[in-house]
Amino acid sequence: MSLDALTIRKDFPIFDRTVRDGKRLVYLDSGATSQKPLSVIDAESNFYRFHNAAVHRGAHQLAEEATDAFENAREIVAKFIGAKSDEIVFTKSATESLNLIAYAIGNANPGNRFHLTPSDGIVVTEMEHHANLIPWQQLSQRTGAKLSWFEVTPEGRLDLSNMASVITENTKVVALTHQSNVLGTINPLDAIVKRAHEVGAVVVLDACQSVPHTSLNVKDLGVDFLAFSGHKTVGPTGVGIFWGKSELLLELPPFLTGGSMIENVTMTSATWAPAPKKFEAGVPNMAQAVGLGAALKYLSEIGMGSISQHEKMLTSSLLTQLAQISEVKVIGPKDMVDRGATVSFTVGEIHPHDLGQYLDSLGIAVRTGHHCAWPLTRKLGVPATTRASMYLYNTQEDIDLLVTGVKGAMKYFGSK
Amino acid sequence: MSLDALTIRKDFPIFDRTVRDGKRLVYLDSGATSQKPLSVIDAESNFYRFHNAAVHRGAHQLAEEATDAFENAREIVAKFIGAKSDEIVFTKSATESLNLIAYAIGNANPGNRFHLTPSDGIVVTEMEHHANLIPWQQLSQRTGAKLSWFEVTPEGRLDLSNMASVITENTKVVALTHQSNVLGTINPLDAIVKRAHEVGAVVVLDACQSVPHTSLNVKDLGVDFLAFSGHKTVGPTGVGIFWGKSELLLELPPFLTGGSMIENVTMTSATWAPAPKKFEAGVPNMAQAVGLGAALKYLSEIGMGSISQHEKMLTSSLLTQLAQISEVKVIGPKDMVDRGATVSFTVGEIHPHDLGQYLDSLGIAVRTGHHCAWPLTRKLGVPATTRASMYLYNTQEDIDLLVTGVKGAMKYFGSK
Amino acid sequence: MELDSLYQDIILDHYKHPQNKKLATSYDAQVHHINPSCGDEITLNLTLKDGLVDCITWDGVGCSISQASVSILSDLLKGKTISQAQIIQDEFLHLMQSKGSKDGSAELLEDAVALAGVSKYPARIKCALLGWMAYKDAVVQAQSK
Amino acid sequence: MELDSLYQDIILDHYKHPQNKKLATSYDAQVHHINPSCGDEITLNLTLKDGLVDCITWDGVGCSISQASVSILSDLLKGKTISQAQIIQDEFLHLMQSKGSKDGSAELLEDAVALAGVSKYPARIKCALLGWMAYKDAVVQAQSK
Ligand SMILES: Cc1ncc(COP(=O)(O)O)c(C=O)c1O
Ligand SMILES: Cc1ncc(COP(=O)(O)O)c(C=O)c1O
Repeated sequence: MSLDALTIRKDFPIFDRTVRDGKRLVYLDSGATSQKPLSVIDAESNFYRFHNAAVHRGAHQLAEEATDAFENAREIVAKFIGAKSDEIVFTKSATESLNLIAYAIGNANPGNRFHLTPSDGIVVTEMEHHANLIPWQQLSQRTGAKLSWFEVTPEGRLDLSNMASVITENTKVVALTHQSNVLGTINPLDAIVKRAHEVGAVVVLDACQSVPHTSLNVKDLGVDFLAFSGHKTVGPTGVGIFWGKSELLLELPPFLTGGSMIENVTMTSATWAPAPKKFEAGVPNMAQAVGLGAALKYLSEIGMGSISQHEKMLTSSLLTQLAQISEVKVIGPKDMVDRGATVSFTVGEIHPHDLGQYLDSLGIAVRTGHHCAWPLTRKLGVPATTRASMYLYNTQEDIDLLVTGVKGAMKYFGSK
Repeated sequence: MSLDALTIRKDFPIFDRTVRDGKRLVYLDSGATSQKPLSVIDAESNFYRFHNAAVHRGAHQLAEEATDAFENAREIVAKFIGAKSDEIVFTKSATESLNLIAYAIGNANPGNRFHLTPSDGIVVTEMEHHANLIPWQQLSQRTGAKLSWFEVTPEGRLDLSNMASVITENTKVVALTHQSNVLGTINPLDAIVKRAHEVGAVVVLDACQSVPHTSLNVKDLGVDFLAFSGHKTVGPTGVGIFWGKSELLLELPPFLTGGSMIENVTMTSATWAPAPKKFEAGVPNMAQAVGLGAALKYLSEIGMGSISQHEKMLTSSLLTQLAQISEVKVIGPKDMVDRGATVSFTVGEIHPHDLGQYLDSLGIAVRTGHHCAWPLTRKLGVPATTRASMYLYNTQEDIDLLVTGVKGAMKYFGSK
Repeated sequence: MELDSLYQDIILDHYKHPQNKKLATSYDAQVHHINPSCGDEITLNLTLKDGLVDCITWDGVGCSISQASVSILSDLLKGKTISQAQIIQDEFLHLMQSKGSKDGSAELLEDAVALAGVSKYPARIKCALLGWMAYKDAVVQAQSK
Repeated sequence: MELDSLYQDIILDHYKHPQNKKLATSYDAQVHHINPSCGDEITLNLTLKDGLVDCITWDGVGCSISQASVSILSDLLKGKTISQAQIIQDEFLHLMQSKGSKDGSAELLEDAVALAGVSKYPARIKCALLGWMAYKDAVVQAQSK
């Protein structure tokens, strides 16, 4: 069950290179994007080398093979999150997936269950990534539906004390993140899903930071729509997933329109194919979908349980070591309860940018700034933080080097 | 200046394989998607192997390198079509690019030059791919703006005789294809652009079938927006281009919203970064953008002039040979005037699907059906056609084999 | 030739001489089905009587596979009870999904076993199923009248 | 250490002891600039007088580079003619775009040459330019009054 990160690193070609004049790459920025194992890189290449053709469109052998590879990837994704194949839509990114939902809802006409009016409400949280906030702001502006949100406590948890007044009888959509990309906080879904469904609202889950790190099943979660990105889950760039319950996809209007998503077309009107095609206009990102299939297969073979456990070990070590440095302030949960392997912190008066630059000079890659969750960092009074985010290929040594680096930075900027 | 297709084929790994029990692959479906040279496959792989990180977001070395590679690709694309770098937006496909324009226009508020009302008009043509038709139908439905179109003559040309009554003083958008993906027809742009600009309309060009095949400069074309797909231009899947004139991008509202496209964000509002970022929400399709850069570099090195000339030679040969078979009816221009290397045809009573299947059994890949331009094929009275589309890696032998195949099919289905 | 397994004589026969290809003027249900990826279209009229398939007529355009398949269906199901027809339908669907691994029951499918070769060509399965899906829809509509 | 070329003493000095970091209550133009990729913010107040930069004051939050750069700028441009300031601005911009290949004119840039090392770190150039862009905007606004 336990995972040998040193062996795993051998699967990832990027760790063969060094950075900043020969330093070992200590990659602690997987929350932004993950590195790719050779099997994923090869899956994408091999699609081009051997099977490249437009899926669903040709009657020739290459087109058959390409379609097979593409649809096989869809099945892998479905299995990975416990969904049905035709509930899985390939998008270019989680950002597109979330925009898809918001725009598609905005396309709903009166009579459609998704149709929004100024008397309806949309609920988000204060810890959303911009990708799960701005699309809803925009939808609110387009439809007049009121945007409200759950606040975040100083500890970096959702404040659900006013659940009933945030999710009201008028709420139609509740959109929230599964795990904060800044704080690492894992949000409790059960009570929110229950309340949302009570009032007839759908729940949209931004699972960007959970799908790559933990075993998850959409049926158990109880949510209605879900989005995640391939590139954060050891998959290729340029591919994301939108999942929705079959019966909801039936009623949800399409978003992007064009080839392959139609049933019939005249000069003035068009009707739609059933899901998932309805939501996949144009020649899809075939090689990337196939690469994502290979990525989830890779993760499954290692075992999501082992990955979670490994990340817990690293996170716990990092939190413990950081707690011993009095200048370090961890932003977000300081214990291991309901938190993932993302740790944001500040170090005395050192600006995160300067800290990040110092760490970079040692070969340590972290992210600094507001992490695309500006309302959250502002709320917590830290316009910018330094964030370390761990994944299956990180080692105890990576954590130790980070901690040593933080101490070094304190010396470097303090003595000068 | 002349091009040796046999040498070029060696750059494309897929031609090392065979199809249908050892037959040489005769790939005549580049209009659907093109094959990829090794340099493109490697560019994408090498991004993952050596430089993978989230662009624009990190202060570490990998992020710097990834940003460099990504922005360098943008410059290559800009140069390829004679545009400025910050006019180039990476999308996932031409379909997304065209939807982007239509949705962004739909997002324009009163006062914005793109704002549409029921007294405005949108003009398309009868030969549009669904990707450049349905988004405009939908925009028309959302805004009330009237959709009208140029008709297609029996010869497969745009009927521009009623120019002034189709593009009226109320027209705000004229969207058309540069080259028909069914007929090969190249549309004359000058008169249309002139008339559109006279009435203050913007011209949106679907350049999916022209950018891969001919040297083109957006300034000379005079259009305002342009879209094409990477995968048809020997580039990766999952990447497309949206180009717009700087001064128009300034006023055009964004489409997808989320990370990296913002200037400032609060819980209730957001402001936008300047183009191109304004239109690139989220972690982009970095590896694919870099692959597209490699693709355009590959094409430039061979020379777009040589490619056009080679395709003309093949097309001319195919048209001549098909003209000698009395059962064959070419749909679209039968001569070489203003036409590209896409030839659609029917063969007696043989249904295109059956013809395509027969050709496939010989290793010849063509496309059959309505080619995502159903209103066009219906208008021309051929619900389905067989389409051969040529590219730089096709040889005279490919054309000869196709013609032999057509004759074989006539025997096969005729004698039975 | 491998292709012959797809284009069996029976299929080309039905294609050239389609059965029941003339829409009856009276019917219990009329359905119109399209194969959006290629544009093939079929209109199918169905009449039921005393739990039996009384009459299937159709019109359409499309490839040999789609047209032959509906022609065979219109012969095969006529006179069957609705539940017998259902069993035949299921058997046909299984055959189509078999990727070339099954021959299909000749007893149940009669002429339709000639379509077995289609299952090896994934892009063509939809062609073969077009008429069958139309029939399936028509039965539901006719019964709910 | 390579990093020392970025974090020169002058920069850290300005960072720790920023000059003119107290917004004047009267001004010809006030601008607020943000670096959206990291959240650094600067408010800059500008007063012109007889074609001279009379007074630049500012407030802000951000990294050492962005804060030091605006601090240096506020010292450097004060008392210069608007056109002299323009020449200095241009030189600074060139220096930032030089990818480490230039030292910058010490005569023109004075303390600001200490920022030369930034040009080797593409992600940080925006930090160094934040205050300069704010100033550029402020001049336009002040002049158009
Ligand atoms: C003329 C034309 N427009 C638009 C498209 C859509 O391009 P894509 O499917 O790559 O988005 C295509 C190709 O499918 C095309 O040929
Ligand atoms: C929580 C969360 N939501 C959404 C996104 C957007 O994902 P992407 O940029 O891949 O579209 C990210 C990552 O950037 C994220 O961390």
